[in-house]
Amino acid sequence: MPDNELKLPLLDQLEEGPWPSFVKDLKEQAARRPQVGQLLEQLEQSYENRWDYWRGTAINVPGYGGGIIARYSDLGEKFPQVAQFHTIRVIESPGFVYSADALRQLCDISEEYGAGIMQLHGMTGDILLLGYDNEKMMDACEALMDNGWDLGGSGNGMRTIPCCIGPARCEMACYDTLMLTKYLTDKYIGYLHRPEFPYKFKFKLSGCGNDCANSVSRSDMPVIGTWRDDIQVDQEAVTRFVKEMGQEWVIGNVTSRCPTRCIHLNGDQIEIDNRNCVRCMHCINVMHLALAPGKDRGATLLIGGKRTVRSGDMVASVLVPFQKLDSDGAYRAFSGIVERIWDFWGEHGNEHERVGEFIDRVGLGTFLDGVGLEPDPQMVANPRSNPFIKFEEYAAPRLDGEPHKAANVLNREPDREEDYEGEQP
Amino acid sequence: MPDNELKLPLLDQLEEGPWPSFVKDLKEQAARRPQVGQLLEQLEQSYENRWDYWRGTAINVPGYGGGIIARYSDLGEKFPQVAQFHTIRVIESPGFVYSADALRQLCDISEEYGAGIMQLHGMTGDILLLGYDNEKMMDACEALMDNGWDLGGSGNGMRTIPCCIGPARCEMACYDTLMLTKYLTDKYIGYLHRPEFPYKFKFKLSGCGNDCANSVSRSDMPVIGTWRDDIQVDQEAVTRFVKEMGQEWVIGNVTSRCPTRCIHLNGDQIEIDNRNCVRCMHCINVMHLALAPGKDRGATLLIGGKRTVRSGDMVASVLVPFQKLDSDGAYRAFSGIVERIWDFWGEHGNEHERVGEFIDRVGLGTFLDGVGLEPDPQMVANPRSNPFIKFEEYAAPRLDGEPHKAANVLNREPDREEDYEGEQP
Amino acid sequence: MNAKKPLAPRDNGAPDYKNYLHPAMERNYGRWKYHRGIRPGVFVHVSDSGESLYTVRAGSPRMLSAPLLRRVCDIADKFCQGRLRFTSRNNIEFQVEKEEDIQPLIDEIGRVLRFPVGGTGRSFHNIIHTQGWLHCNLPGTDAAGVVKSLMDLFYEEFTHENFPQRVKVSTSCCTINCGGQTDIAVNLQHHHPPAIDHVTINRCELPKVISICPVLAIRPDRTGGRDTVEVVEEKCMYCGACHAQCPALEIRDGDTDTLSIWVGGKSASTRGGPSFMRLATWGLPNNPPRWPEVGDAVRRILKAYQAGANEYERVGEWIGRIGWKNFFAETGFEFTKYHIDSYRWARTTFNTSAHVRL
Amino acid sequence: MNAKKPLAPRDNGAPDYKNYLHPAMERNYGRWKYHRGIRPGVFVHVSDSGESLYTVRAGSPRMLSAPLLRRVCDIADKFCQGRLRFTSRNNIEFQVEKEEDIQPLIDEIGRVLRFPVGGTGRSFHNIIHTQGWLHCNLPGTDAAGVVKSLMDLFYEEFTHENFPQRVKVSTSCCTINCGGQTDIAVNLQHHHPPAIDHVTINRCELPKVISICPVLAIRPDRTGGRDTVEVVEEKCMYCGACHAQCPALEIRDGDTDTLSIWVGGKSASTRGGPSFMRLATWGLPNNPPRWPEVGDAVRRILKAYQAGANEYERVGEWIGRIGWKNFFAETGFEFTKYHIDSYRWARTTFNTSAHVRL
Ligand code: SRM
Ligand code: SRM
Ligand code: SRM
Ligand code: SRM
Ligand code: SF4
Ligand code: SF4
Ligand code: SF4
Ligand code: SF4
Ligand code: SF4
Ligand code: SF4
Ligand code: SF4
Ligand code: SF4
Repeated sequence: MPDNELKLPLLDQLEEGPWPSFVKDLKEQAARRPQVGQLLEQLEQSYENRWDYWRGTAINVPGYGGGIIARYSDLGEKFPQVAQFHTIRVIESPGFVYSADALRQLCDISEEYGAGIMQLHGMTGDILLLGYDNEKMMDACEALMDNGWDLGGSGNGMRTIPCCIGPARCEMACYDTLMLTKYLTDKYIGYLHRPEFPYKFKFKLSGCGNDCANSVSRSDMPVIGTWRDDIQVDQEAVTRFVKEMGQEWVIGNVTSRCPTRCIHLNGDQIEIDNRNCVRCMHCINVMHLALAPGKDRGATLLIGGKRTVRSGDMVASVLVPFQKLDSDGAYRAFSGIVERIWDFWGEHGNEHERVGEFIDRVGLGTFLDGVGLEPDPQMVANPRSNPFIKFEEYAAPRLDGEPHKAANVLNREPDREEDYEGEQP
Repeated sequence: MPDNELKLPLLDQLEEGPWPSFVKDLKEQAARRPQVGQLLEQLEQSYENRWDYWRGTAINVPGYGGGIIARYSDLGEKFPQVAQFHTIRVIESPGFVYSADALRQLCDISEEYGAGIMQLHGMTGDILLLGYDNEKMMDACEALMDNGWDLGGSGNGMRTIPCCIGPARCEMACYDTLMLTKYLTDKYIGYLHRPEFPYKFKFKLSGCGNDCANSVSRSDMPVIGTWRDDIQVDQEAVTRFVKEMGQEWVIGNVTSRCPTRCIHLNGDQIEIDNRNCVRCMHCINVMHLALAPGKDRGATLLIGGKRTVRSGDMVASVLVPFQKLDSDGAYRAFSGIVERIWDFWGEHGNEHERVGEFIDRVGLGTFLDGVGLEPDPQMVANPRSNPFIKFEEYAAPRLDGEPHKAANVLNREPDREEDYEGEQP
Repeated sequence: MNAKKPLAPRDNGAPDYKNYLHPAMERNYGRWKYHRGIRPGVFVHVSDSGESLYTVRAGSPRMLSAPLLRRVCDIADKFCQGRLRFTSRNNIEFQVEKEEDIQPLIDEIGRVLRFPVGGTGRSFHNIIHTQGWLHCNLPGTDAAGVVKSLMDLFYEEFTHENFPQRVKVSTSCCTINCGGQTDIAVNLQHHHPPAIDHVTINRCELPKVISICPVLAIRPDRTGGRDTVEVVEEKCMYCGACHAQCPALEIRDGDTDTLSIWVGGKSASTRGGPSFMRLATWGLPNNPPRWPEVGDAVRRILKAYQAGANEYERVGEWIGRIGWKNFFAETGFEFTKYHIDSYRWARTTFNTSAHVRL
Repeated sequence: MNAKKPLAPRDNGAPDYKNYLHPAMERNYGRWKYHRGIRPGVFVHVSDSGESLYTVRAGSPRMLSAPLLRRVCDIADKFCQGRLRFTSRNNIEFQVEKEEDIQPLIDEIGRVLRFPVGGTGRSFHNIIHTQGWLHCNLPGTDAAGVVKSLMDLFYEEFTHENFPQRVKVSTSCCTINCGGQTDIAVNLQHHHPPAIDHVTINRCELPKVISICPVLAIRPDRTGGRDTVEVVEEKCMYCGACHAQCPALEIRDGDTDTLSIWVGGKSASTRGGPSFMRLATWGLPNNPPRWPEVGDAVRRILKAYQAGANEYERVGEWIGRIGWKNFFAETGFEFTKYHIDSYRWARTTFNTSAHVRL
């Protein structure tokens, strides 16, 4: 179906303007792959009616429990080429680094079996290959795997892990984000491919508090680089910087922006009360020629981030203030924590309950006990303001059954199942 | 019963030490009033057993629904003098100012009918007269009222109103706290004496943001003085102050402590971006010889403070950013708001639901509608972070019945009454 | 009730404070220009008119016998033109117009009342408190006794102004917390759910007590042929709301109740604004008549505050700056899982950032 | 399914990124010392070893056809030793070791791909987005189209660095919000409870859909002789969780759904730390293909931000300093009662102080 046969009055308007147009690109591709033309036609109809025409189902590659996002068109009769139009999620290369050849291979597979269109990358970090029907999807997966690629995550399992570029090209990196991404992905690939958690579980890895991987707000377990010795200061570079920018500018833009006011300009020298530094990165960001993270590096582990549905947005909170990540032993220690979390949440979490929601329900204190971590004041912005403490000498932690009904319960499944049973005719 | 007959080995220890001892004072009084001796003996037993021996009941003076805190002793047989030992709450003089004669009158009444002991003042602001039995209590009330005193609040009504010393002796006062206290008390004395709200309702009045009446955290409706023009600056006094304290001190202790950084020291002159000043009082407190609140004064009205039980502590939040309080008209406008709140909360509040808890249940937006106030960004620290908006074009606000079960519901009475009925044998 | 003369509502309202103002207050009402501290416990207010009013603040135990209050009145007559006032923290303020009257006044207060002069400015202010075993029906501890014990300990701190900023303390005797939201508070802590007295429980109160529980832990039940309630122990978080409603749900326990110390509360809208008190330490023995463990704990906080805070920093602001990690390190209190909030807004108390002090 | 060759789990895991690193990255891995912006879209990283690596960032629409991606690869072969990378915001980064290669590379990107170079530092960064009508089964609006429209509008802002600090924008197409927590976001807003399709609703899904509702608004019901559910409309707050679980609860409505703009989100732990996005304005028409009202609203925010923010202040930090009152005044958006939170932590969003700007 050649381009000029497509009637896309609304989408055509998205060809205009300086920003690269996906419509234009897809139209060109439509000349080669008829699915893409029908995709655009269906999209045109969505634009016209402000309505969506996709239905979802679970389709799995045998032996896998995720990685395919199946789509059937409600307009399958009208647009048979998109009656089945599935997406294959493919695990990205850590740090999103590629060789041109590797990407060309994806192009080939994508054109051989699918619509020859892809998204680099999905919000979680996967490479998304679009436009496969039930049959070709299998073949495409086969081809991908033969070439060393692997399916990404979906459903109630570990998800594909993205990371910032870290040590590969950033002077701020406090641990090797790429290596840890690969380590976690490979080690837990079974949890990714055969989902069996209460719900999805996302890691995101950032080399420092700048959080270029957006981990705190979009992952269940953010891993954020930090250091535990003193900020490295090159006082000569400080002097040069102060000379260039002026003292007032440095005070106004560096020291007075420190959240704990622990950094001071003394003439043309920087003084830092490192005991009170919260590793916020600001001074280092601004004066990166003169300041650098300390040398004893590792990461802060956080827990429980997610976005909006049901709970409202939740930002992850500190779980392990400092974790070394520079040796096999350190990796094992980290994995141990991860596995204890999965065990505990896996056993007691409700269906569809993200780990952050689980913590909301059972309480962070109970969670710490369950995963075997010591409470630390760094976990909280503030200790509690109410005296409603459930001392354990008496009552068991609120994990199953009854306690679901407590005031801080988010998901009240047991309640409602009772209701449901009770009111059946 | 003379002092030396009392056996109070534990309480005796509270006679020692430099701070004035209530035990010593009460022992002396015990020599004159036997109730006080038995009060101490019962207290000694409490100290010994870490146990309390009072039972409460509602006793009212005819025509009044509050003002008496009735106490019966569990040890009435052993200590018959305190078998009935009630407290009379008496409305304090606004600003806690008294003539010696007025207080002597209280002493007389208190000794004539009661134990001759009193507390100046209770946490809410009342004068507490202790130690009356059922009969003498009535006589005492009669005597009090004959002399112009009045009973204070208790139960589900308006409570006795305290205020800071305000214009009577404070240069910060932005409105007449004493006059408004008397106005509100007198105007609404019926609501105080004949409680008919869902629950108690407390005002506290402070002349400025220093909140010497502790209003935000301990009253349902704090009234806190403020101004809407510019801070008054006496630059000559500023110059003197800067000279005395030094520029660095002034920056470190005044300007850099401003929460919005809207005050600057320019040489030895103060500059304020009044548009961004939040009237926090800090700069004025420190430099009160040079700075003063503006001239166009009034108050910020807040709503919903209370302490711990059920809800956990709640600090009141802004309801009316600025309310003039300098004329009859302004007083009427303020009363209008108060009455609309009482009407709306009175109609829709659950029993035992403070107005802050009511707002938690129905939502502040619904509350504003109900009391006829316009939403204002000053009411919030931040607008909402979730898209879960109940647009009214469709559904009624959550006031009665069903909506009580919504997630942000605190008190779920209807639910539980159902349960209760359902499970009766 | 057998009252002889039933009272008709008289609705007198509030006393007319105008009659009770010190003459200098009356003359300069609304015209005060500035104030100045003279020495701990004494400050002067200066009016537009040039007049000065000196205030001497005397610490009071709040509970006063009539004879003692009469002695207070006598001093007011002698020095203060028959006027006096109380503060929102139960102190007594005597006011004079002449500077030379201050010392004789202070001497008389000491001699006649034995009340200390202080509690102003950067001192340890008088402690506000509640009824305790002296009069309330709900307390798990005493109030006046705890306060007396603490004020004895911090007497020097009351009569001097040696802190970075005012220190306000309160106590309460049950989890209702009639006491204030302050820099430091000593409050009661329960350790288990209420025990139910199935015999005295009152049928008519059942719906009320069931509906008051914020976590729906109370359910109707039948025991020994009577209507009563049961408490689901896993849900109950020992808040005591039911006990306040119905004495048959007894939450108190002389053997297991403890005291907790809370820090960092503030009502003033100064600087960052009001803040909640937060749990500093729990499990202190409820130890009359002197509660020495409570005194020790409060002293630890005061010492660390005095050593570490900047001028004008209230306790909570100081902790905000140094961080809770350092607060616990410097006071030596242990941070436990019970310090972590588990109630309705728990999540909003978590550290949702990578900010750590290492 | 009729797959010919069922796949055994192969569990390949993540690609070995080591094979894909640019040679200069490989050599200087972990040894980078500092970076410097060269011009918008171009920066250099300098290593301990003295080596430099120049990065040219090209804005990409994320969706790429195979032919287009092949052209990208050709450029990488020609200039970048066959290596390239993507950023966490879908940009493409081409890297060269010699400064003189930068301009020819940029020219080639413009000529062959027509991709703009920019999106670094204090620019309007590339917008991250979700599937929309192109592929998801849940969207109420499109994603790629909204983004294309906005990026056209703010093209200059992408290719220049004229803001006080980086500006990150995201869009999402349903209230699940797969999109990011960013400085500015364009998200979908429902205006009424779901409509229930009692015919297609699946018996086996009922317990699940009942249990997913966070406010217990869904109840079992029987209609027309079938098991189904009902939605208690007063309770429902239009969150769409049920729709994500079960398509028979249709929350979307082409006629009434609108778009909302959110501001002030931030993931970085810089300075005050991460923050949530907050509602700036709601009720913008869902207006394909160009959503002009959304563009206008975003521009208003950007203008006010550019005019009012200090250097290094992200959008949320700027608003934090000037206050929401001034934010609404300066953008001209109306503050409505719907801006006031009514969900679980509503109270913690109130202004619990006497701080007011008058
Ligand atoms: C007399 C009294 C008002 C009354 O009507 O009784 C009063 C009087 C003054 N207060 Fe206060 N405050 C009084 C209770 C309070 C309270 C309430 C309380 O203590 O429970 C607060 C709120 C405390 C809180 O935030 O929790 C209070 C917070 C302040 C502040 C703000 C302090 C801060 O930095 O947060 C100031 C300003 C200052 O310190 O410069 C202040 C300042 C003052 C000034 C200097 C105002 C003035 O210009 O006259 C007065 C002299 C006080 C002194 O002690 O040096 N007053 N002041 C109260 C004395 C109580 C006492 O006996 O100790
Ligand atoms: C006497 C007093 C403590 C004191 O020693 O000063 C007091 C004593 C009692 N309070 Fe209180 N409250 C007193 C001020 C407060 C305050 C502080 C304030 O008003 O500034 C609060 C916290 C602020 C607030 O209102 O939230 C307070 C919050 C409560 C509550 C919890 C209300 C709530 O919804 O959170 C109760 C329980 C109730 O109402 O059921 C309560 C109940 C009681 C009762 C009536 C106990 C009861 O239900 O039987 C106590 C009577 C004790 C007695 O034998 O006299 N009292 N109560 C204070 C009243 C004296 C006065 O009239 O001046
Ligand atoms: C390439 C990339 C990492 C990657 O693995 O892909 C990256 C790279 C750099 N980031 Fe970033 N950031 C990248 C996404 C992010 C994100 C995530 C996002 O955009 O969704 C964030 C968090 C945003 C947030 O808070 O919501 C992010 C927050 C920062 C910050 C903190 C900014 C702040 O003040 O809050 C800095 C430090 C700075 O600006 O000085 C930073 C600094 C940098 C530096 C200067 C680090 C360095 O020394 O190399 C890099 C050059 C960036 C530039 O644009 O000038 N990068 N950076 C990402 C580029 C995305 C893009 O194409 O636009
Ligand atoms: C493709 C993608 C959007 C995109 O265009 O990039 C996406 C698309 C969908 N998301 Fe998502 N999510 C995508 C990243 C996210 C993110 C962002 C992230 O991972 O950083 C989030 C927010 C972070 C989080 O996890 O909370 C996100 C939160 C959700 C949720 C809400 C989960 C929650 O508990 O809050 C759902 C609903 C669910 O799981 O039932 C969801 C569900 C979906 C589904 C599977 C809808 C459904 O249930 O059928 C969408 C499939 C669309 C399709 O046709 O491909 N998606 N989803 C992203 C995955 C691509 C990839 O694998 O790289
Ligand atoms: S998160 Fe830190 S280490 Fe990672 S790319 Fe960003 S600035 Fe570099
Ligand atoms: S990293 Fe942040 S907290 Fe630490 S000194 Fe620098 S600005 Fe201050
Ligand atoms: S609240 Fe303000 S006006 Fe009232 S006494 Fe305190 S400082 Fe003075
Ligand atoms: S009153 Fe507070 S907010 Fe206003 S200028 Fe002074 S310090 Fe700043
Ligand atoms: S705190 Fe509790 S025990 Fe103490 S007076 Fe108030 S209600 Fe009574
Ligand atoms: S103590 Fe509190 S939580 Fe426990 S049953 Fe009583 S009211 Fe409910
Ligand atoms: S935001 Fe909603 S509609 Fe958009 S991709 Fe995610 S799940 Fe689908
Ligand atoms: S839209 Fe949300 S609140 Fe409404 S019924 Fe569905 S899940 Fe419940």
